[in-house]
Amino acid sequence: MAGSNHSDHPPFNHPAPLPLLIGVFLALVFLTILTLVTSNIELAQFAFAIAMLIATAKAALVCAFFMHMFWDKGFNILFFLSSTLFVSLFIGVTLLDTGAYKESIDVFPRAAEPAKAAAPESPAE
Amino acid sequence: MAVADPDNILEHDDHHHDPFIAHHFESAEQQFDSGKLGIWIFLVTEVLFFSGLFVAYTLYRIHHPEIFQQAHHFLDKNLGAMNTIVLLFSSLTMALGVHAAQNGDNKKCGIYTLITMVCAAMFLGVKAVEYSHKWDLGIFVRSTFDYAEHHPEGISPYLIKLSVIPALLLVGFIGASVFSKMTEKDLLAKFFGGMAVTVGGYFLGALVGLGFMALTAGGDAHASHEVAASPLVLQAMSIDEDEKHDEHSHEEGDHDHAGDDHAHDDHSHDGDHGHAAHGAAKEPMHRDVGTFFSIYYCMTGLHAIHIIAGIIALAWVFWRCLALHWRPDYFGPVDYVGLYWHLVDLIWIYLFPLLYLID
Amino acid sequence: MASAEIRNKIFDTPSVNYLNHQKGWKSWAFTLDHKRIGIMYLIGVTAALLLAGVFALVLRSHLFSYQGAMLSDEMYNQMFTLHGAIMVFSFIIPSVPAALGNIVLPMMLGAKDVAFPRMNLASFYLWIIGTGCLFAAILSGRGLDTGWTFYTPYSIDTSSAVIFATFGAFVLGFSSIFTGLNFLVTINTMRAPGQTWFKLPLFLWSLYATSIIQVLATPVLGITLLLLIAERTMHIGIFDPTYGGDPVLFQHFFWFYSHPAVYIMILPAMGIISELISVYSQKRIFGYSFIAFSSVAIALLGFLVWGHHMFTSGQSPVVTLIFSAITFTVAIPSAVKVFNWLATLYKGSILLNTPMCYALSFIFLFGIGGLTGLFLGTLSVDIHLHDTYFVVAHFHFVMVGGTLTAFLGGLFHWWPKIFGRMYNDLMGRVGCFLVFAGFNLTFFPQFVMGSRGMPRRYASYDPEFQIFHQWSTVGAFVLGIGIVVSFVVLAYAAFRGPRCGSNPFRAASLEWQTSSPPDFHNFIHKPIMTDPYDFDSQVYDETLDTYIPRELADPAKVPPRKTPAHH
Amino acid sequence: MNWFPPTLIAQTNEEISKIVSGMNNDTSVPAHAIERPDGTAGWYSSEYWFPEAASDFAPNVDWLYMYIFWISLVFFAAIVGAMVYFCIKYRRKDGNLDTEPSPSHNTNLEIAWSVGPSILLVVMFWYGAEGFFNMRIPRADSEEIQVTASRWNWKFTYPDGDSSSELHLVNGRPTKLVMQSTDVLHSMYIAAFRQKVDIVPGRYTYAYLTPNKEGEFRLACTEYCGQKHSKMRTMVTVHASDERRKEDTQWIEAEYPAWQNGERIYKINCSGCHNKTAEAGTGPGFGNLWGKGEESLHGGGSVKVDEQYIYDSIMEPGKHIVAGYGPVSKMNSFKGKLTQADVNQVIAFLKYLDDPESVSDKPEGEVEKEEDEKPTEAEAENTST
Repeated sequence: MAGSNHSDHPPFNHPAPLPLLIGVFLALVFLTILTLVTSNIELAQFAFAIAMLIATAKAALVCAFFMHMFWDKGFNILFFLSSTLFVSLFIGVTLLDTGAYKESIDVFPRAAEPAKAAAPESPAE
Repeated sequence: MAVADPDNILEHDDHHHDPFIAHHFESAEQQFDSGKLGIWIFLVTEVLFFSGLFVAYTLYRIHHPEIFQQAHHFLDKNLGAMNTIVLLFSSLTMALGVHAAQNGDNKKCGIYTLITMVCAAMFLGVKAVEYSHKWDLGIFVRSTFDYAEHHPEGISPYLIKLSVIPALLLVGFIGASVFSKMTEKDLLAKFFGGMAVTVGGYFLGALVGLGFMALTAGGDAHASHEVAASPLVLQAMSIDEDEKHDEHSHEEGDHDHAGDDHAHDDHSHDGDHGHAAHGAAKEPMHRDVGTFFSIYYCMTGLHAIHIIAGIIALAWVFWRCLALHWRPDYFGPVDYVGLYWHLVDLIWIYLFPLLYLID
Repeated sequence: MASAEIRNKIFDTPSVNYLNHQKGWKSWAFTLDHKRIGIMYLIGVTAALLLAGVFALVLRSHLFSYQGAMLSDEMYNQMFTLHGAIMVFSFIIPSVPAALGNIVLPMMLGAKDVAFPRMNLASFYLWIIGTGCLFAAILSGRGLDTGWTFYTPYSIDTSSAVIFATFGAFVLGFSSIFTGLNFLVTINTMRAPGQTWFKLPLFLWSLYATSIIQVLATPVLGITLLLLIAERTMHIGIFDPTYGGDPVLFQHFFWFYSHPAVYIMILPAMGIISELISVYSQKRIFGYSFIAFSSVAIALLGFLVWGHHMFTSGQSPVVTLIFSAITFTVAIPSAVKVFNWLATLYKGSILLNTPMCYALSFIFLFGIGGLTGLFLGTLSVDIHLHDTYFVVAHFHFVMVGGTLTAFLGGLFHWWPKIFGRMYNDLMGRVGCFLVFAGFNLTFFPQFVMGSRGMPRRYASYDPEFQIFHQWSTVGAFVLGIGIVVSFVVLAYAAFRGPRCGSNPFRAASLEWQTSSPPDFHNFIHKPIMTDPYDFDSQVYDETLDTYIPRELADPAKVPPRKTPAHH
Repeated sequence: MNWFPPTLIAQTNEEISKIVSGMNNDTSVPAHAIERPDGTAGWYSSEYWFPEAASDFAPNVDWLYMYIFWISLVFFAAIVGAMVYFCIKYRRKDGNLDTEPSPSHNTNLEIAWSVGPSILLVVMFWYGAEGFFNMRIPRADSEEIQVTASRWNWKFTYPDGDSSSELHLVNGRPTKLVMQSTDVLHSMYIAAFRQKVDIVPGRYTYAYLTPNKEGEFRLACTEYCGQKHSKMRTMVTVHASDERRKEDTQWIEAEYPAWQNGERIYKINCSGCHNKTAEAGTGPGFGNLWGKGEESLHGGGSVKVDEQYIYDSIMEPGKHIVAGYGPVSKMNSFKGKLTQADVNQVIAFLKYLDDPESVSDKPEGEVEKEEDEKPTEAEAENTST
């Protein structure tokens, strides 16, 4: 169907093949169930890595096919993916720093907190 | 090199004959490319907008793994997985909708858009059930976190409060649809009918969520904190807690500088036993468990706001489907809204394992 | 080729132009024309500048005496906060991109408008709403006393109108994102045929780099301010130490945006200077690609140095070291730009009119601002200078001496294009001199004070600093008069100035290839793609009394080329 | 101007090494490399730009500052000089727009002026980082002083448990300041020591310093902390020796009358918000408080000003809120921070403010001693009879 009237389409129109879209969806459901199953197995320190790996695989599928990145202009892809670079920079440096002074927070004796009832009010707003 | 001749004098008045190509673009392709780049850049800003919350999440998870361990027992991962699949399905229908629009098939596009909206509303319905259940248990943000072990009966008053606006919208849309039908505005009638169905999706989601919880809880106990309440886990928690406390006081000793009596006093008065009031049998939760829920509410709340914004954008697309606007050379807005919708899905793909699957 | 008739049609001052083709306030309020939106922005940011400038004068008058001359401590704190917040969020960030850039950018590309005109208008109204919220903070009677940085936990604790103001800054952030997004797309997809990336005027390169920062950094400000509002209303425990939060984390969040934001402020200014220097010395810009890439380099490096605002904050030493090292690398692309500007002047035909005077002032003042940055990037010296008047002087040299001078220079440069009328050059230069002299008098003593240990944000101070403060106060008034003179000259020119031709300065970028003021659609003739720094491509036309492209000129009168067309 | 930082010279110069390492307690006259000659220094020397240097790393900072200063000055002079020269030489004459041909790019030149200055920058970075780590590295045998910053007071607690509102240090003794804040961000800045560290609520931060000059220096808060930020200043006194410090300060409480001890507590804890006069600050003034008899309260009613009222107001600030200050008390409770004895001393101070004649001027210790002695006399009498 997509192929049949493709010739009528302007050059910027790239409909994705339907079976591919449905296949991608099934793969996504499979991965969701997989991540749920693996989370029930004791995998100790790998659990987080595996969950993130599966999430990234799912994200890649969504990006590539649902979001048509597979057919998109290189510049758009580059720009979008560069955002992850900045996010990791943000997370990485902040983590590096807070990790270094975490101890000085942990040893600090924390004062009593204000009563719970008073807390939800905004201060003098 | 262009040469000046009378032909090169641009006559602007005759220029825009096509209502779907803005006057300042040379061609449909230029317009489409601009929109596409624009929406990708917008998605970049969205990613960075969420990044702040991911930073907060990562920091608190790495620095305080114990509070995340304790906290995640309150989240039902099966319900979360179900919601994930609902959202993935909505992404599929969105992609199909874009496909239909690219072929100029407005009717199919409309149907797919409608399904997408219904799924989005369902997602919100399930989320409302999850939220209200937590609020019943006193699970709020950090400062008001006041978890009390009890088994709320019946439908949560919070859920009813949350459902007031959808209920009003439902009634309003049905009324508007019927009124439009009577005044023979068929397009409007269809549009409002579609919106009513969408809002119906919210209630469907809420029902599914409630049913799901009742099923998995297997009777009286609530799944979400049954795990937390099992003796084994509690024991583990208490060990955690004691260890932390010991280590804490030990370090305190090292850093307890002579002359700093006040600091010392503070510590012995206010230990980590903020929740001791809940009974000795139940070892207190870490006082910072509320921080996890602060982050949880910020992340899922912001995501929910994006879903609501998505529904509004989709409603606009739906309206234009009914007005038969899409053509093979003009389907950009469907594509752009679709990309936004996939991003909302993408963020949930990460939120789900980060919040629900902690072990 | 082109007949005199066609030339007149293209270049002569049209009776119908974008300023008068529609009338009535609605034709302005709902316009989608980038030039009109730019003018509304211009009026808006100028109002913000003058208001925040009045705050500055009040502050300076207060500091005339070491005990504080006229304000209570509380008033002083509110005054410096609002001065900072309005200057930063409502004036400097939108000044060059949203006001000047909006008017000039599409014309430089030979386009009819920006890619998303509705979003452009929305950006302006968001600016109005955001600035309105900042004003609401003043009018609510509680003011705002957190400093423009909103540091926690003070911003959680204070009773002033923090939520109003943070919401305002949040909205202004979105206004800024919309402008940036629009510019990125416009430059990417709407360049004139034949206008390759390396035929873009350098102003557009700098706006492009600025826009990248705007879309990447501003969302982080958005989420930071939302979290701050959540923290203040609900105490979510992320930044609030009472609930186990970390105030230093807030600083990381804030500066992840606000350091790149410093480059949002200065990069477009550098772009203007590149244009002015080459046009008024009629010399091809030296090292085009180095200037272009240095803009992008500054934009990207700008994301790696935010921690240098936190050297004393309790940040870990290792991170401090890394940030200090990267901070020095930003100095290099900035220095490259300055050297290239100087090299452009070499063997030029330098016209010392008002815009050029501003451009030269920029090099002088930005030179001081940039070089004093070295003191602050050096760790051990910064420990001493941090949060003193040295820092105050440093960033004013960059933001006022840099951005404001470039903004004024840019206004004088493009004013004839925008309104089709010429300003009084002598008065313009008088204004420039007052700005330059007043500025130096205001901020130079602050370097001395800061080095001697005068802390910033102090409502009263030790008597030994009084003499420096008094010089500074006198200077501030001179600076204020200079700015007012400049705006009066411009405003008078806009309404009463003598008519001028389409290209009075013999500039070669595309915006000069249309009448002054331009047609509603910018060009009634497809502009002829020339190199923006090939001034020989423009020749003088006596009948029009202006410069027009060689290709359109009367072939009988075209002088031979002196330089090869493609260099 | 020295071409090398003082520490580098110090490695070859035993005498200066002693002084810079800060261990030379006997030196009565601090003799570090740069001496400030009574404000007569010209703008070209660091004495013009800096307050006097009184810590071991101050000379390094000053040296590095001047190093950057001279480099910047040379570059700035070159840039402005070239600019002015070009503007005069190549100014537009008779409206002639023609320019002499000259190259519009030169990659070698670009690389030269990118890489050349970078080398100077590396030097700045290197010495800056070195100096920074000197400021951050704990010195052996440091005396630990606790610093508690609160709006808008400083409290310094010494190893023997005494505390004061000014900082008293010993010349040449390495000191570690362990700092905490009770409310918002503050920053401790001692210009003469070139040391500045933020004080962050919810954690400890540390500052290290070794004073090497006797005298009085200014200490200021440099992180904006609210209304009276600019009043949050105090003095640092560097004493010749530990003994001298004891003699000069005489902090032992018993040697003062109760009201003076109360004044000291007031200075550390209350003066940020409560004035000594009747004038209202952030909180009510203390000037006429005791003599008032009654205080009218927020929301109507009044309370008798007596010992119980003062105690309640300190320990439970929300209990009685004075009219004009409601509805929520902004004051923090001093429960656990002040003892009953401390409160009594504050009450004595309040009484003194109201009427200096009404309170005893005898040092507390003596009063107690008299009381102690009386029974002994009586006992003596008993035994004698």
